Amino acid sequence: MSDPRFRVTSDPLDVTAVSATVSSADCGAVTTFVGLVRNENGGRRVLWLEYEAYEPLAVKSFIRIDEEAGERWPSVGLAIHHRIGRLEIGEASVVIAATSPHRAEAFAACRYAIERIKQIAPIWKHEHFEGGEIWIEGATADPMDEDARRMAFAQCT
Amino acid sequence: MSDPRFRVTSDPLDVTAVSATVSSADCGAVTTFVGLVRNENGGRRVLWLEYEAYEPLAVKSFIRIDEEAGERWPSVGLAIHHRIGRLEIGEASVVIAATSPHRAEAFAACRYAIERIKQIAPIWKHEHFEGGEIWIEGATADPMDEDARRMAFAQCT
Amino acid sequence: MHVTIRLFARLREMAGASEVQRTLADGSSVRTAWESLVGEFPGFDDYSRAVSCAVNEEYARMTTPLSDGDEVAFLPPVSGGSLEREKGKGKR
Amino acid sequence: MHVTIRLFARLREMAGASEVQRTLADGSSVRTAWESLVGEFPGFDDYSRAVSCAVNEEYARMTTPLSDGDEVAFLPPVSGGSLEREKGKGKR
Repeated sequence: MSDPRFRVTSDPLDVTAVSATVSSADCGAVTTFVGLVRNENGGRRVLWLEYEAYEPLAVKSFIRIDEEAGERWPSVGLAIHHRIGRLEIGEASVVIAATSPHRAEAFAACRYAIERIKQIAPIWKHEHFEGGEIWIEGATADPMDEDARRMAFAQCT
Repeated sequence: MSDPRFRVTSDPLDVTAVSATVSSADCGAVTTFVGLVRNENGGRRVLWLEYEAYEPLAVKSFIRIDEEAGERWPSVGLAIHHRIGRLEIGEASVVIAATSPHRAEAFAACRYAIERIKQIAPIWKHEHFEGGEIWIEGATADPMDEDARRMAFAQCT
Repeated sequence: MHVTIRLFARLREMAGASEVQRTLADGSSVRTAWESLVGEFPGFDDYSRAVSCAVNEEYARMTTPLSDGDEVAFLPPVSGGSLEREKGKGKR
Repeated sequence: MHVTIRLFARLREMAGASEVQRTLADGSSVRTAWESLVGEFPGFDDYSRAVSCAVNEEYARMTTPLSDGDEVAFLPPVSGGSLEREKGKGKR
Protein backbone atom coordinates (compact mmCIF):
# COMPACT_ATOMS: atom_id res chain seq x y z
CA MET A 1 0.00 0.00 0.00
CA SER A 2 2.81 2.44 0.76
CA ASP A 3 3.95 3.37 -2.73
CA PRO A 4 6.92 5.77 -2.49
CA ARG A 5 5.54 7.68 -5.50
CA PHE A 6 2.50 8.98 -3.64
CA ARG A 7 3.02 10.66 -0.29
CA VAL A 8 1.43 13.13 2.11
CA THR A 9 4.02 14.17 4.64
CA SER A 10 4.91 16.85 7.17
CA ASP A 11 8.60 16.57 6.21
CA PRO A 12 10.20 18.99 3.74
CA LEU A 13 9.88 17.84 0.14
CA ASP A 14 12.87 16.87 -1.99
CA VAL A 15 12.57 17.15 -5.79
CA THR A 16 15.46 14.81 -6.45
CA ALA A 17 14.00 12.11 -4.21
CA VAL A 18 10.57 12.38 -5.83
CA SER A 19 12.10 12.17 -9.32
CA ALA A 20 14.12 9.13 -8.29
CA THR A 21 10.96 7.13 -7.56
CA VAL A 22 10.06 7.22 -11.29
CA SER A 23 13.44 7.27 -13.05
CA SER A 24 14.72 4.38 -15.12
CA ALA A 25 17.34 3.71 -17.79
CA ASP A 26 14.84 4.07 -20.63
CA CYS A 27 13.52 7.47 -19.56
CA GLY A 28 14.93 10.42 -21.46
CA ALA A 29 12.85 13.20 -19.95
CA VAL A 30 11.94 14.23 -16.43
CA THR A 31 9.59 17.14 -15.91
CA THR A 32 8.91 18.40 -12.41
CA PHE A 33 6.54 20.91 -10.93
CA VAL A 34 7.15 22.44 -7.53
CA GLY A 35 4.57 24.66 -5.85
CA LEU A 36 6.15 27.17 -3.48
CA VAL A 37 4.61 29.28 -0.72
CA ARG A 38 4.47 32.88 -1.97
CA ASN A 39 4.73 35.99 0.17
CA GLU A 40 1.65 37.54 -1.45
CA ASN A 41 -1.81 36.32 -2.40
CA GLY A 42 -4.74 38.40 -3.63
CA GLY A 43 -3.12 41.55 -2.28
CA ARG A 44 -2.54 40.05 1.17
CA ARG A 45 0.93 39.83 2.67
CA VAL A 46 1.26 36.13 3.49
CA LEU A 47 3.14 35.16 6.67
CA TRP A 48 2.88 31.39 6.50
CA LEU A 49 0.52 28.62 5.39
CA GLU A 50 -0.93 25.63 7.17
CA TYR A 51 -1.88 22.66 4.99
CA GLU A 52 -4.37 20.06 6.18
CA ALA A 53 -5.28 16.80 4.40
CA TYR A 54 -7.53 13.82 4.71
CA GLU A 55 -4.43 11.74 4.33
CA PRO A 56 -5.57 8.28 3.22
CA LEU A 57 -7.99 9.74 0.66
CA ALA A 58 -5.38 12.25 -0.53
CA VAL A 59 -2.94 9.42 -1.28
CA LYS A 60 -5.74 7.56 -3.09
CA SER A 61 -6.50 10.68 -5.11
CA PHE A 62 -2.85 10.77 -6.26
CA ILE A 63 -3.09 7.11 -7.31
CA ARG A 64 -6.29 7.94 -9.18
CA ILE A 65 -4.60 10.87 -10.96
CA ASP A 66 -1.75 8.53 -11.96
CA GLU A 67 -4.26 6.06 -13.39
CA GLU A 68 -6.02 8.83 -15.34
CA ALA A 69 -2.69 10.06 -16.71
CA GLY A 70 -1.66 6.50 -17.54
CA GLU A 71 -4.72 6.03 -19.75
CA ARG A 72 -3.72 9.04 -21.81
CA TRP A 73 0.09 8.77 -21.65
CA PRO A 74 0.95 5.10 -21.03
CA SER A 75 4.72 5.63 -21.13
CA VAL A 76 4.75 8.17 -18.29
CA GLY A 77 5.88 7.49 -14.73
CA LEU A 78 4.24 9.87 -12.25
CA ALA A 79 5.05 10.71 -8.62
CA ILE A 80 3.26 13.19 -6.34
CA HIS A 81 4.33 14.29 -2.87
CA HIS A 82 2.31 16.86 -0.91
CA ARG A 83 3.36 18.47 2.30
CA ILE A 84 1.08 19.23 5.26
CA GLY A 85 1.47 21.30 8.43
CA ARG A 86 3.01 24.73 8.72
CA LEU A 87 5.00 25.98 5.71
CA GLU A 88 7.10 29.12 5.55
CA ILE A 89 7.50 31.42 2.54
CA GLY A 90 9.57 29.75 -0.16
CA GLU A 91 8.95 26.20 1.04
CA ALA A 92 7.54 23.59 -1.32
CA SER A 93 3.94 22.50 -0.78
CA VAL A 94 3.79 20.02 -3.63
CA VAL A 95 6.29 18.23 -5.85
CA ILE A 96 5.30 16.37 -9.00
CA ALA A 97 7.70 14.39 -11.19
CA ALA A 98 6.80 12.90 -14.57
CA THR A 99 9.25 10.74 -16.49
CA SER A 100 8.93 9.46 -20.02
CA PRO A 101 11.02 8.39 -22.99
CA HIS A 102 9.73 11.55 -24.72
CA ARG A 103 9.47 15.08 -23.40
CA ALA A 104 6.01 15.96 -24.72
CA GLU A 105 4.33 13.31 -22.60
CA ALA A 106 6.34 14.19 -19.50
CA PHE A 107 5.34 17.86 -19.75
CA ALA A 108 1.69 17.01 -20.39
CA ALA A 109 1.33 14.51 -17.54
CA CYS A 110 3.06 16.82 -15.07
CA ARG A 111 0.71 19.66 -15.95
CA TYR A 112 -2.32 17.36 -15.82
CA ALA A 113 -1.34 16.19 -12.35
CA ILE A 114 -1.19 19.68 -10.80
CA GLU A 115 -4.52 20.62 -12.40
CA ARG A 116 -6.17 17.48 -11.03
CA ILE A 117 -4.63 17.85 -7.57
CA LYS A 118 -6.25 21.27 -7.33
CA GLN A 119 -9.55 19.81 -8.46
CA ILE A 120 -9.89 16.66 -6.38
CA ALA A 121 -7.22 16.10 -3.71
CA PRO A 122 -8.73 16.46 -0.20
CA ILE A 123 -6.19 19.03 0.93
CA TRP A 124 -6.83 22.52 2.31
CA LYS A 125 -4.67 25.52 2.92
CA HIS A 126 -5.10 27.95 5.75
CA GLU A 127 -3.45 31.24 4.90
CA HIS A 128 -2.03 33.34 7.70
CA PHE A 129 -1.52 36.88 6.47
CA GLU A 130 -0.76 40.27 7.95
CA GLY A 131 -4.02 41.11 9.69
CA GLY A 132 -5.80 37.77 9.77
CA GLU A 133 -6.21 34.27 8.45
CA ILE A 134 -8.36 32.68 5.79
CA TRP A 135 -9.22 29.19 4.54
CA ILE A 136 -8.62 29.06 0.83
CA GLU A 137 -11.48 27.20 -0.82
CA GLY A 138 -11.23 26.26 -4.48
CA ALA A 139 -13.01 23.39 -6.17
CA THR A 140 -15.72 21.04 -4.96
CA ALA A 141 -13.86 17.74 -4.96
CA ASP A 142 -15.63 15.46 -7.42
CA PRO A 143 -13.42 12.95 -9.22
CA MET A 144 -16.39 11.85 -11.35
CA ASP A 145 -16.90 15.36 -12.79
CA GLU A 146 -16.00 14.79 -16.45
CA ASP A 147 -16.12 18.50 -17.28
CA ALA A 148 -13.41 19.18 -14.71
CA ARG A 149 -11.33 16.34 -16.10
CA ARG A 150 -11.70 17.67 -19.63
CA MET A 151 -10.62 21.10 -18.44
CA ALA A 152 -7.52 19.57 -16.89
CA PHE A 153 -6.69 17.74 -20.13
CA ALA A 154 -7.24 20.96 -22.08
CA GLN A 155 -4.32 22.57 -20.20
CA CYS A 156 -1.92 19.88 -21.40
CA THR A 157 -2.18 19.67 -25.15
CA MET B 1 29.57 37.86 -17.67
CA SER B 2 29.34 34.71 -15.55
CA ASP B 3 25.61 34.50 -14.82
CA PRO B 4 24.93 31.45 -12.60
CA ARG B 5 21.70 30.83 -14.54
CA PHE B 6 23.48 29.89 -17.76
CA ARG B 7 26.21 27.30 -17.64
CA VAL B 8 28.05 24.77 -19.75
CA THR B 9 29.95 22.45 -17.46
CA SER B 10 31.62 19.05 -17.26
CA ASP B 11 30.41 18.65 -13.66
CA PRO B 12 27.26 16.64 -12.84
CA LEU B 13 24.11 18.79 -12.94
CA ASP B 14 22.01 19.51 -9.86
CA VAL B 15 18.32 20.34 -10.35
CA THR B 16 17.98 21.97 -6.95
CA ALA B 17 20.97 24.24 -7.56
CA VAL B 18 19.68 25.29 -10.98
CA SER B 19 16.22 26.07 -9.55
CA ALA B 20 17.78 28.08 -6.75
CA THR B 21 19.31 30.53 -9.24
CA VAL B 22 15.81 31.70 -10.24
CA SER B 23 13.75 31.26 -7.04
CA SER B 24 12.36 34.18 -5.07
CA ALA B 25 9.71 34.84 -2.43
CA ASP B 26 7.14 35.92 -5.01
CA CYS B 27 7.42 32.84 -7.17
CA GLY B 28 4.73 30.23 -6.68
CA ALA B 29 5.67 27.77 -9.41
CA VAL B 30 8.88 26.09 -10.47
CA THR B 31 8.89 23.83 -13.49
CA THR B 32 11.99 21.89 -14.38
CA PHE B 33 13.02 19.77 -17.31
CA VAL B 34 15.85 17.27 -17.04
CA GLY B 35 17.15 15.40 -20.07
CA LEU B 36 18.64 12.03 -19.18
CA VAL B 37 20.91 9.72 -21.15
CA ARG B 38 18.80 6.77 -22.28
CA ASN B 39 20.03 3.22 -22.79
CA GLU B 40 18.40 3.02 -26.23
CA ASN B 41 18.13 5.27 -29.25
CA GLY B 42 16.71 4.42 -32.66
CA GLY B 43 17.06 0.71 -31.91
CA ARG B 44 20.72 1.03 -30.86
CA ARG B 45 21.87 -0.06 -27.43
CA VAL B 46 23.55 3.07 -26.09
CA LEU B 47 26.66 2.63 -23.93
CA TRP B 48 27.48 6.25 -23.16
CA LEU B 49 27.35 9.72 -24.72
CA GLU B 50 29.96 12.37 -25.23
CA TYR B 51 28.73 15.96 -25.43
CA GLU B 52 30.79 18.68 -27.08
CA ALA B 53 29.99 22.41 -27.10
CA TYR B 54 31.26 25.68 -28.47
CA GLU B 55 31.12 26.91 -24.93
CA PRO B 56 31.04 30.72 -25.13
CA LEU B 57 28.46 30.66 -27.92
CA ALA B 58 26.40 28.00 -26.12
CA VAL B 59 26.16 30.21 -23.04
CA LYS B 60 25.18 33.13 -25.28
CA SER B 61 22.53 30.97 -26.93
CA PHE B 62 21.03 30.29 -23.48
CA ILE B 63 20.96 34.02 -22.75
CA ARG B 64 19.28 34.57 -26.08
CA ILE B 65 16.65 31.91 -25.31
CA ASP B 66 16.00 33.62 -21.97
CA GLU B 67 15.50 36.95 -23.76
CA GLU B 68 13.10 35.37 -26.24
CA ALA B 69 11.14 33.74 -23.42
CA GLY B 70 11.13 37.03 -21.49
CA GLU B 71 9.44 38.83 -24.37
CA ARG B 72 6.59 36.34 -24.29
CA TRP B 73 6.42 35.59 -20.55
CA PRO B 74 7.86 38.59 -18.70
CA SER B 75 7.25 37.17 -15.22
CA VAL B 76 9.35 34.03 -15.81
CA GLY B 77 12.84 33.42 -14.44
CA LEU B 78 14.78 30.95 -16.58
CA ALA B 79 17.97 28.99 -15.93
CA ILE B 80 19.72 26.53 -18.26
CA HIS B 81 22.68 24.30 -17.42
CA HIS B 82 24.10 21.90 -20.00
CA ARG B 83 26.67 19.25 -19.34
CA ILE B 84 29.56 18.32 -21.64
CA GLY B 85 32.04 15.45 -21.72
CA ARG B 86 31.31 11.78 -21.16
CA LEU B 87 27.89 10.95 -19.68
CA GLU B 88 26.73 7.53 -18.51
CA ILE B 89 23.22 6.11 -18.85
CA GLY B 90 20.82 7.87 -16.48
CA GLU B 91 22.95 10.99 -16.09
CA ALA B 92 21.48 14.42 -16.80
CA SER B 93 22.63 16.19 -19.96
CA VAL B 94 20.54 19.32 -19.51
CA VAL B 95 18.61 20.94 -16.67
CA ILE B 96 16.15 23.78 -17.23
CA ALA B 97 14.31 25.59 -14.44
CA ALA B 98 11.52 28.12 -15.00
CA THR B 99 9.98 30.03 -12.11
CA SER B 100 6.93 32.24 -12.17
CA PRO B 101 4.14 33.51 -9.94
CA HIS B 102 1.80 31.38 -12.08
CA ARG B 103 2.21 27.80 -13.25
CA ALA B 104 1.06 28.22 -16.86
CA GLU B 105 3.96 30.54 -17.71
CA ALA B 106 6.51 28.37 -15.92
CA PHE B 107 5.43 25.28 -17.89
CA ALA B 108 5.40 27.18 -21.19
CA ALA B 109 8.81 28.82 -20.78
CA CYS B 110 10.43 25.56 -19.68
CA ARG B 111 9.10 23.76 -22.72
CA TYR B 112 10.11 26.62 -25.02
CA ALA B 113 13.65 26.52 -23.66
CA ILE B 114 14.23 22.83 -24.42
CA GLU B 115 12.79 23.23 -27.93
CA ARG B 116 15.08 26.19 -28.62
CA ILE B 117 18.15 24.53 -27.14
CA LYS B 118 17.68 21.69 -29.61
CA GLN B 119 17.30 24.19 -32.43
CA ILE B 120 20.12 26.64 -31.85
CA ALA B 121 22.56 25.75 -29.05
CA PRO B 122 26.01 24.86 -30.50
CA ILE B 123 26.18 21.51 -28.70
CA TRP B 124 26.69 18.08 -30.23
CA LYS B 125 26.29 14.57 -28.94
CA HIS B 126 28.43 11.66 -29.92
CA GLU B 127 26.63 8.42 -29.24
CA HIS B 128 28.65 5.34 -28.38
CA PHE B 129 26.53 2.27 -28.88
CA GLU B 130 27.00 -1.47 -29.01
CA GLY B 131 28.81 -1.91 -32.32
CA GLY B 132 29.91 1.62 -33.13
CA GLU B 133 29.57 5.33 -32.63
CA ILE B 134 27.61 8.09 -34.34
CA TRP B 135 27.41 11.88 -34.27
CA ILE B 136 23.78 12.86 -33.75
CA GLU B 137 22.97 15.76 -36.06
CA GLY B 138 19.68 17.56 -35.68
CA ALA B 139 18.95 21.13 -36.64
CA THR B 140 20.99 23.66 -38.61
CA ALA B 141 21.63 26.26 -35.89
CA ASP B 142 20.02 29.50 -37.06
CA PRO B 143 18.69 31.74 -34.32
CA MET B 144 17.23 34.11 -36.93
CA ASP B 145 15.02 31.39 -38.43
CA GLU B 146 11.56 32.68 -37.51
CA ASP B 147 9.84 29.50 -38.67
CA ALA B 148 11.85 27.48 -36.17
CA ARG B 149 11.03 29.95 -33.42
CA ARG B 150 7.33 29.76 -34.26
CA MET B 151 7.49 25.97 -34.11
CA ALA B 152 9.05 26.18 -30.65
CA PHE B 153 6.31 28.55 -29.46
CA ALA B 154 3.67 26.24 -30.91
CA GLN B 155 4.77 23.50 -28.49
CA CYS B 156 4.05 25.70 -25.48
CA THR B 157 0.52 26.95 -25.79
CA MET C 1 -26.61 2.65 13.56
CA HIS C 2 -23.50 4.40 14.74
CA VAL C 3 -21.18 6.37 12.44
CA THR C 4 -18.02 8.43 12.85
CA ILE C 5 -17.94 11.75 11.02
CA ARG C 6 -14.61 13.37 10.07
CA LEU C 7 -14.51 17.12 9.50
CA PHE C 8 -11.77 19.18 7.86
CA ALA C 9 -10.59 22.76 7.48
CA ARG C 10 -13.31 25.33 8.08
CA LEU C 11 -15.95 22.68 8.86
CA ARG C 12 -13.67 21.33 11.56
CA GLU C 13 -13.18 24.79 12.98
CA MET C 14 -16.89 25.64 12.97
CA ALA C 15 -17.77 22.35 14.66
CA GLY C 16 -14.90 22.70 17.11
CA ALA C 17 -13.99 19.05 16.51
CA SER C 18 -12.25 16.99 13.84
CA GLU C 19 -14.41 13.98 14.59
CA VAL C 20 -17.98 13.56 15.87
CA GLN C 21 -20.09 10.47 16.53
CA ARG C 22 -23.72 10.16 15.42
CA THR C 23 -26.42 7.58 15.85
CA LEU C 24 -28.60 7.52 12.73
CA ALA C 25 -31.75 5.63 11.76
CA ASP C 26 -31.30 2.48 9.67
CA GLY C 27 -31.45 3.30 5.96
CA SER C 28 -29.68 6.62 6.45
CA SER C 29 -27.51 8.06 3.69
CA VAL C 30 -24.57 10.46 3.74
CA ARG C 31 -27.14 13.22 3.35
CA THR C 32 -28.82 12.21 6.61
CA ALA C 33 -25.50 12.58 8.40
CA TRP C 34 -24.88 15.97 6.79
CA GLU C 35 -28.34 17.25 7.72
CA SER C 36 -27.79 16.26 11.33
CA LEU C 37 -24.74 18.54 11.31
CA VAL C 38 -26.50 21.41 9.52
CA GLY C 39 -29.14 21.36 12.25
CA GLU C 40 -26.51 21.61 14.95
CA PHE C 41 -23.75 23.88 13.63
CA PRO C 42 -24.55 27.35 12.25
CA GLY C 43 -22.57 28.01 9.10
CA PHE C 44 -22.63 24.41 7.87
CA ASP C 45 -25.59 25.09 5.61
CA ASP C 46 -23.45 27.56 3.62
CA TYR C 47 -21.56 24.46 2.47
CA SER C 48 -24.56 22.31 1.53
CA ARG C 49 -24.06 22.94 -2.19
CA ALA C 50 -20.26 22.84 -2.30
CA VAL C 51 -19.36 20.09 0.18
CA SER C 52 -18.21 16.71 -1.04
CA CYS C 53 -17.95 13.50 0.90
CA ALA C 54 -16.21 10.19 1.40
CA VAL C 55 -17.24 6.94 3.09
CA ASN C 56 -14.57 4.65 4.53
CA GLU C 57 -11.80 6.59 2.77
CA GLU C 58 -13.39 6.42 -0.68
CA TYR C 59 -15.09 9.27 -2.52
CA ALA C 60 -18.88 8.97 -2.17
CA ARG C 61 -22.14 10.76 -3.01
CA MET C 62 -24.68 12.36 -0.71
CA THR C 63 -26.99 9.50 -1.74
CA THR C 64 -24.54 6.77 -0.68
CA PRO C 65 -26.22 4.57 1.95
CA LEU C 66 -24.49 4.16 5.31
CA SER C 67 -23.93 1.09 7.46
CA ASP C 68 -23.15 0.70 11.11
CA GLY C 69 -19.53 1.57 11.87
CA ASP C 70 -18.92 3.62 8.71
CA GLU C 71 -16.54 6.55 8.68
CA VAL C 72 -18.06 9.49 6.83
CA ALA C 73 -15.90 12.48 5.85
CA PHE C 74 -17.15 15.89 4.75
CA LEU C 75 -14.79 17.84 2.50
CA PRO C 76 -15.13 21.58 2.00
CA PRO C 77 -13.90 22.86 -1.39
CA VAL C 78 -10.29 21.82 -1.71
CA SER C 79 -7.18 23.95 -2.22
CA GLY C 80 -4.20 21.64 -2.43
CA GLY C 81 -1.27 22.26 -4.72
CA SER C 82 0.13 25.74 -4.33
CA LEU C 83 -1.04 29.32 -4.03
CA GLU C 84 -0.05 30.38 -7.52
CA ARG C 85 -2.97 31.57 -9.63
CA GLU C 86 -5.35 31.54 -6.65
CA LYS C 87 -7.65 34.52 -6.80
CA GLY C 88 -8.63 34.77 -3.13
CA LYS C 89 -11.81 32.74 -3.35
CA GLY C 90 -11.58 31.87 0.34
CA LYS C 91 -14.10 32.75 3.02
CA ARG C 92 -13.24 34.26 6.32
CA MET D 1 44.56 38.51 -43.48
CA HIS D 2 44.94 35.77 -40.95
CA VAL D 3 41.99 33.96 -39.34
CA THR D 4 41.54 31.13 -36.84
CA ILE D 5 38.94 28.52 -37.73
CA ARG D 6 37.29 26.42 -35.00
CA LEU D 7 35.77 23.08 -35.92
CA PHE D 8 33.37 20.92 -33.92
CA ALA D 9 31.98 17.41 -33.74
CA ARG D 10 32.17 15.53 -37.04
CA LEU D 11 33.87 18.45 -38.83
CA ARG D 12 36.58 18.39 -36.18
CA GLU D 13 37.00 14.66 -36.60
CA MET D 14 37.16 14.83 -40.41
CA ALA D 15 39.73 17.64 -40.31
CA GLY D 16 41.67 15.93 -37.56
CA ALA D 17 41.95 19.26 -35.72
CA SER D 18 39.74 21.45 -33.59
CA GLU D 19 41.45 24.59 -34.84
CA VAL D 20 43.15 25.53 -38.10
CA GLN D 21 44.79 28.77 -39.28
CA ARG D 22 44.16 30.26 -42.70
CA THR D 23 45.50 33.23 -44.59
CA LEU D 24 42.76 34.69 -46.78
CA ALA D 25 42.62 37.50 -49.32
CA ASP D 26 41.36 40.86 -48.09
CA GLY D 27 37.60 41.14 -48.57
CA SER D 28 37.05 37.49 -47.75
CA SER D 29 33.80 36.35 -46.14
CA VAL D 30 32.96 33.36 -43.98
CA ARG D 31 32.14 31.55 -47.20
CA THR D 32 35.70 32.03 -48.43
CA ALA D 33 36.97 30.37 -45.29
CA TRP D 34 34.52 27.50 -45.67
CA GLU D 35 35.45 26.94 -49.30
CA SER D 36 39.11 26.76 -48.40
CA LEU D 37 38.22 23.85 -46.10
CA VAL D 38 35.95 22.12 -48.61
CA GLY D 39 38.85 22.09 -51.04
CA GLU D 40 41.10 20.47 -48.48
CA PHE D 41 38.98 18.00 -46.50
CA PRO D 42 36.87 15.37 -48.25
CA GLY D 43 33.45 15.12 -46.64
CA PHE D 44 33.18 18.80 -45.78
CA ASP D 45 31.15 19.53 -48.88
CA ASP D 46 28.39 17.23 -47.54
CA TYR D 47 27.87 19.94 -44.92
CA SER D 48 27.82 22.96 -47.25
CA ARG D 49 24.03 23.27 -47.07
CA ALA D 50 23.56 22.41 -43.37
CA VAL D 51 26.53 24.06 -41.70
CA SER D 52 26.11 27.27 -39.72
CA CYS D 53 28.77 29.64 -38.52
CA ALA D 54 29.91 32.15 -35.94
CA VAL D 55 32.45 34.95 -35.99
CA ASN D 56 34.14 36.00 -32.77
CA GLU D 57 31.68 33.98 -30.68
CA GLU D 58 28.55 35.46 -32.26
CA TYR D 59 26.24 33.76 -34.74
CA ALA D 60 27.03 34.90 -38.28
CA ARG D 61 26.12 34.30 -41.93
CA MET D 62 28.20 32.85 -44.74
CA THR D 63 28.16 36.35 -46.22
CA THR D 64 29.61 37.98 -43.10
CA PRO D 65 32.88 39.75 -44.04
CA LEU D 66 36.01 38.78 -42.14
CA SER D 67 38.81 40.91 -40.70
CA ASP D 68 42.36 40.08 -39.73
CA GLY D 69 42.48 38.16 -36.45
CA ASP D 70 38.87 36.96 -36.53
CA GLU D 71 37.86 33.63 -35.03
CA VAL D 72 35.49 31.79 -37.36
CA ALA D 73 33.57 28.73 -36.13
CA PHE D 74 31.78 26.17 -38.29
CA LEU D 75 28.87 24.38 -36.62
CA PRO D 76 27.48 21.13 -37.98
CA PRO D 77 23.77 20.55 -37.24
CA VAL D 78 23.34 20.69 -33.49
CA SER D 79 21.99 18.05 -31.09
CA GLY D 80 22.08 19.49 -27.60
CA GLY D 81 19.43 18.80 -25.00
CA SER D 82 18.77 15.11 -24.59
CA LEU D 83 18.29 12.01 -26.67
CA GLU D 84 14.55 11.71 -26.10
CA ARG D 85 12.52 11.95 -29.30
CA GLU D 86 15.60 11.75 -31.47
CA LYS D 87 14.97 9.58 -34.46
CA GLY D 88 18.53 8.63 -35.41
CA LYS D 89 19.21 11.33 -37.96
CA GLY D 90 22.94 11.05 -37.39
CA LYS D 91 25.59 10.13 -39.91
CA ARG D 92 28.28 7.61 -39.38
